[in-house]
Amino acid sequence: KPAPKNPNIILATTTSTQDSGLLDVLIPIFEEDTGYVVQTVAVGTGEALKMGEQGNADVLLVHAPASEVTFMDNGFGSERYLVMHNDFIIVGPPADPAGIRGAATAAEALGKIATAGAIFISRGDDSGTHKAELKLWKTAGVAHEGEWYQESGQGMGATLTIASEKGAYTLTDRATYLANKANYALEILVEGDTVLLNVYHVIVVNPEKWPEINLAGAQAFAQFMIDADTQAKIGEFGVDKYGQPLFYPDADKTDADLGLP
Amino acid sequence: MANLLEIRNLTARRGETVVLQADCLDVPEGEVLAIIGPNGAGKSTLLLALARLLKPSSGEINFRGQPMQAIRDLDYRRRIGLVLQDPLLLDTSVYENVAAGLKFRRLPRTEIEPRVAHWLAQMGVPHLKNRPARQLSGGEAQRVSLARAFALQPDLLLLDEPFSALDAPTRQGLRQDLRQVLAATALTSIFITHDLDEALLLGDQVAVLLGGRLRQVGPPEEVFASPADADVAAFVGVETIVPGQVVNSQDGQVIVEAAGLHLEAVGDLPPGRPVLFCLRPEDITLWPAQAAPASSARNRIAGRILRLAPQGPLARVTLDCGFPLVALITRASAEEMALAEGQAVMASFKATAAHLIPR
Amino acid sequence: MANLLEIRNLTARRGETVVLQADCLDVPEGEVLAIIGPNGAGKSTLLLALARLLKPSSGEINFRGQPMQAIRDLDYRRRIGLVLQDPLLLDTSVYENVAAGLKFRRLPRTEIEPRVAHWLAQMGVPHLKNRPARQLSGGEAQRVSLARAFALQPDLLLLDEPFSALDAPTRQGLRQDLRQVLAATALTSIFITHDLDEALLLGDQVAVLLGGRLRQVGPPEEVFASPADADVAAFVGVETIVPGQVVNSQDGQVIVEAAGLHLEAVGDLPPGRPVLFCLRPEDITLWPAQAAPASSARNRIAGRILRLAPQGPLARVTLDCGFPLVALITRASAEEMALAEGQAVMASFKATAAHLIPR
Amino acid sequence: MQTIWDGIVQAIQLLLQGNPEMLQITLLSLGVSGLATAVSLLFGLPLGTWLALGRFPGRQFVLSLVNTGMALPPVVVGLWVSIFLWRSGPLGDLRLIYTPTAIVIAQVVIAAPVVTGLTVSALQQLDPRLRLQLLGLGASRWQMTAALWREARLPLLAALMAGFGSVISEVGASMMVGGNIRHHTRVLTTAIVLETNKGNFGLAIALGLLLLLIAYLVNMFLTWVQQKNRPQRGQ
Amino acid sequence: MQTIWDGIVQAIQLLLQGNPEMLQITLLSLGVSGLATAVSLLFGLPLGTWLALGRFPGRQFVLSLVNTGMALPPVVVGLWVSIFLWRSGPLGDLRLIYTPTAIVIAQVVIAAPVVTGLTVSALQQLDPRLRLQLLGLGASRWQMTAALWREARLPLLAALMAGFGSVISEVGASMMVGGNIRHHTRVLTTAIVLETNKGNFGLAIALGLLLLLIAYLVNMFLTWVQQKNRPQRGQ
Ligand SMILES: Nc1ncnc2c1ncn2[C@@H]1O[C@H](COP(=O)(O)OP(=O)(O)OP(=O)(O)O)[C@@H](O)[C@H]1O
Ligand SMILES: Nc1ncnc2c1ncn2[C@@H]1O[C@H](COP(=O)(O)OP(=O)(O)OP(=O)(O)O)[C@@H](O)[C@H]1O
Ligand SMILES: [Mg+2]
Ligand SMILES: [Mg+2]
Repeated sequence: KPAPKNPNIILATTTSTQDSGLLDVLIPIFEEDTGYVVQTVAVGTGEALKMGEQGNADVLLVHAPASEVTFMDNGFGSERYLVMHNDFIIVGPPADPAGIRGAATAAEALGKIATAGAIFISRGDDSGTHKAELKLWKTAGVAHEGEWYQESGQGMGATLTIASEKGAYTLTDRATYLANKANYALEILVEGDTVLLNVYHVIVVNPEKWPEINLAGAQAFAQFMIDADTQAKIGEFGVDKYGQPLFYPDADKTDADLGLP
Repeated sequence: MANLLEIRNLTARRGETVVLQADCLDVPEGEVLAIIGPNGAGKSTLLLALARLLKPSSGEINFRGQPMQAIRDLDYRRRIGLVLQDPLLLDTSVYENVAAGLKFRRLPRTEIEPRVAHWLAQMGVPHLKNRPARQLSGGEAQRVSLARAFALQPDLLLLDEPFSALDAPTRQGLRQDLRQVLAATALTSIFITHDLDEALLLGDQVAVLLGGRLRQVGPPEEVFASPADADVAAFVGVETIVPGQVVNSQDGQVIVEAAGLHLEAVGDLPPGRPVLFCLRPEDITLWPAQAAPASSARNRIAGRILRLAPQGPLARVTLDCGFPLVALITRASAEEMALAEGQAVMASFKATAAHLIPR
Repeated sequence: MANLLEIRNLTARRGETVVLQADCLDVPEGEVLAIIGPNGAGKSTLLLALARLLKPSSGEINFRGQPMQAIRDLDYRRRIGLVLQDPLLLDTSVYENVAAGLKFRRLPRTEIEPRVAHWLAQMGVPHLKNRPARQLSGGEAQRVSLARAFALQPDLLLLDEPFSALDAPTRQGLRQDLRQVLAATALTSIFITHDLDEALLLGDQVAVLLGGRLRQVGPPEEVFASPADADVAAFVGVETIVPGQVVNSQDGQVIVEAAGLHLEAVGDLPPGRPVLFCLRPEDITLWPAQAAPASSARNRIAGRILRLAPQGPLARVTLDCGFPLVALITRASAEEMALAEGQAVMASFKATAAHLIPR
Repeated sequence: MQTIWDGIVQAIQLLLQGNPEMLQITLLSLGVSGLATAVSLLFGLPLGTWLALGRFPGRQFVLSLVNTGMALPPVVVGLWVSIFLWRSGPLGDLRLIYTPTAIVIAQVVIAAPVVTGLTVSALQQLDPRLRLQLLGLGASRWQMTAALWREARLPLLAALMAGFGSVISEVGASMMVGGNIRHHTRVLTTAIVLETNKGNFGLAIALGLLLLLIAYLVNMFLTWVQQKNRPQRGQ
Repeated sequence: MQTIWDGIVQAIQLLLQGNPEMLQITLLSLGVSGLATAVSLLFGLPLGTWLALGRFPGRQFVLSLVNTGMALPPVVVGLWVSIFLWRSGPLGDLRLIYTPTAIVIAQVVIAAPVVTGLTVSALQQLDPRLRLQLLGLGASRWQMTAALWREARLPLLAALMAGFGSVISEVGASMMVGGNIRHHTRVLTTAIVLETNKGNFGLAIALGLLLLLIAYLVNMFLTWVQQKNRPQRGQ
């Protein structure tokens, strides 16, 4: 097949997709199929969206639905597709000093942590995970302030390491946790609540704002991500290593199916 | 001959202080100017100013009739050869050091090599050619620094105490060689020295700097024999300075009364004029008290030996003649006369040896 | 008096080369040893070894009878005062420089201040006290460096060409002062100089280093008058060296035949022995051809003036007497005798002035 | 460009308002990096002096190690220090990880080679005869060393500045061993990274300017000391 | 400790296997940092020389700016350079962001002040009379400068090493302006951060060791040059 006229695509994504290794599997296939070359820049969700606003990326793969909606409303993106989700879990020290193991909802668990004053490490970096966490506190209706509530301001991997070292609780996406489970003295204490879903969308940056962007490439990548074959691969990724998938393909679903507005 | 350098009303500062003031100094083409003066007198400062490495705060320097400013800095500096007071060698081989200035001038290698070899040999250090310059003895370093300047074959050589670290025979040899080189080529040179003999031997002119001021310039005999004032006199080694008064003056012959004696000198100062009567110790001959030969143009004073001190091949004899009078004679003749402290002797000197400084 | 330093079979290297070999050298307590020798002879190397700043490659140095190794390094170095060939001043004020060694010894401020002031005054630079040391002229720096060593009032002074950058009157003054200081205190000192007069004037002993070897040690008169070999002779300024043969020897009086003349000297070499007959120019007196006074202990040679050259207050006269004979006389007496090239004169010298080196 | 302008405006606002959190972060940065520089000097100055003046087998090898140490990547240092300080690590019991002390330790590892290497070159540049002269004046080893430091104060101050510069501006190690924990181990550089990740470029630039201002003030002081003592010789 | 051991084993494996991706990353690191150091030298050496030898009003101010520049945090540099190179930025049309060129630019901004500042102190340490002597031998300004550089080659090489060290080990700017794009702008330090974030501490340590090995080889070479030319005076 002929190589595209403008083969370079800049993909801005969150560190979680890169750190989990998913992109290392998918991107070579995409490049093989289409002849595009994807330049992946893995940054925080906030910065990734900013890159979209500034026209420094052609396509985004991010997981902060509320901010994404604003992004689209402001006309920075031209297309947005639901790609996949994984879920958040609350992890903590095996001893579980706040006694949250088996709590029915995330809100209840957070309430107990706050009451016990057990250390909770927040990412505090405006990332998708951080935003999800803030929403949970709001739902739980407890104040997240005090010595026990600490902000790491770092990525998920580093935050997990800190939580592990401090014997603290934290909210994490399952993928990052599973990928390095062996390194952490942390166990999954709360999971399964629907509010804990972590949904990824792919967004094509609006060429009307930034005519320089590689629209064809961006669209090709977006289409690739929601392609049935790709979706199947997403569903299989990690099963061999962890016995369970790290991401669940969602291209055939709608936002509403996942509890998003 | 035309003047290579003319200096007019030059003043120069170091830091905030004016440390040099030279009203008028001419250096004729092909001549040698020796600069003498005590430590801190401003000699090195003058040399730096002449090398255009220190901007004078006022005054003019003309080079071959042109004001210095009219000549491009580099053009001027390519015509001089400079040896600073310390041999500031580059951290490389001796060869490279001597070749440095020639390389700056982009001479071809074929010309550089023989010149370097020649001047290293001339300075008596051909064997040091490949030595790192930082591994030389003090004197060796000074020789290399001299070779470096001479190898440039400049129009004007500026040397700051060029022989201070050399051993006595080498120094003597180099002095002679320098004299020949300078005489053979039309090389003009200015050198600073603390060795008055050297100034006398090499200098066509001698300039005396004292306390930052140029006090006297002239042929060495004149400067040494007729210092312009008491300070210069003391500096150039006039050790006997007696205050007196002219009592008679005619036909260029002056009689001065000093310490109760009538002494004869050459000059035309009017009677009544107070003067300093100056004598250099080496102009005085001593005789056994009775045996001094008669001679028309000679002053003759009886005295008694106060002190007798050896000074190299010489003996320094201090007499009491109503005033202290210092004579320098060879040790051989001191022994011949069997001089001893307390002994009475006769001192004689020519009228022309005496020098009068009006007070 | 006991020896302060005893040196035995010392050798020292610089880099890979042995540059110093001294078999035996004693420095008696309270005496002054002058070291002379040409550039690169190893003088500074010897001084460094004596200051324990350069490890000898073999041999022994004893200090007050103790082998050097038995004394703690710092203890030893606190007893000496060292002036290197270049005045290596610290980048601070003159005061701080002179005070440095005293501060190292933790003397109280009240003692340091007067000492610094005293020695700065002694060196004639009290006004420089608060100057940054990097802003001194060459001679000023040397004076400060001298003050710095003297202020330590050490047991042993080691001075490397201490007066080389000083102006003539200061140098002369300091020499005299040094003589007095050294005589007054029991200060032992070793100094290197290129000025043979200085060695003669200040040294109780003179050591001659040539090409890295200690060639001769002895009282200055002895070294200058009776050099151990031709090299030393040439270096110490014996300018007339005539090969000859002893023809007669009795009662300590030797007659040498040289260039067809019979010359008298003092010694006890056997007849038939080939010798070098050596004369120093300053030991020779010149007389008008007819007028030389008779004297028993005197050699007398007729000659003709080949060259007449001024040398400071002196005149260097080269005679042809069948061999070249060099005489140094005062310019005053040269003029008195109206010497001129080609003129016939009579040269005389005492038998004791001649020195024989067996060949 | 708008971002830069925003940053400058925000920087001025930050400075004028005296936001207490900013103040705390700034003071922590200064304190941690200042302490780290001081400790590096404590190690680096003697070690560098020994390497510059000593003669012993292996000297050159140690010297090349030190020079390599100048290229120690802060992230690598952060990682190593972390491994040692983690609970599972050999020094885990000290509970130092994610404390300011941990940052100081990592920064010392970063700055010490810089200070050491530059000390070596500063001292080697001195006239070697100066050492002889000092010993000849009766200086003990220690007094001689002090005097040499004084002589080389210019390049030694440059070494100090380079050392301070390398740590105040470093982020990888501070992030890793300090954890960038708000109110606790967040320093200016980690705060800058955080704001950048958040996409708050304006604030990031403001913090960057603040950091530079501090570095400028510190260096202006050191430069002033340095140039005040500049040798004056040769006019 | 197990991690460290793993890292060492992995490092040896990496070196022996000659993994082509590692090779590419290593060569890119060397190339980018080498080029950045060279360009910094090109700016820093003349500027430093001018600051050291010149006399002009404002000299001290410029000097303190340069010294502050030594403390430029790589992340701040990365941010500024990004802002300029972004498509929305003034130089956006050059399309340099996320290219190796962008990394070189940022690293030059980081290394140039280091090289400049250390050049200044290297040259100020020379005997000022040497300049006079060189001019007196007929050296043009340029020849004099070249000779002074030769005299100060020791501390100048130290400056070079410090400059190289500051960029080969730097991560903040490379990450930000290069984007750590695989096969394209991923250099050793950004790869280390990536592996650390992934939790592959062993591999991160292995890469760190590889980086240090490279830095060591480069510095061993420079140290060898430096010490070969060490002045020998005073035994
Ligand atoms: N650092 C060094 N490395 C190698 N050789 C040296 C070193 N310093 C001096 N030399 C050599 O050692 C010899 C003796 O040097 P030394 O400095 O002792 O001579 P000196 O008698 O003091 O000469 P000068 O009168 O010139 O000062 C000389 O040949 C010199 O070249
Ligand atoms: N860099 C400087 N800054 C300030 N003053 C200086 C500087 N260099 C020299 N001076 C002062 O200027 C005066 C003249 O110095 P200069 O070096 O010309 O003396 P000199 O005649 O060469 O003396 P010497 O015989 O000691 O070499 C001295 O008083 C000296 O202290
Ligand atoms: Mg001078
Ligand atoms: Mg010497």
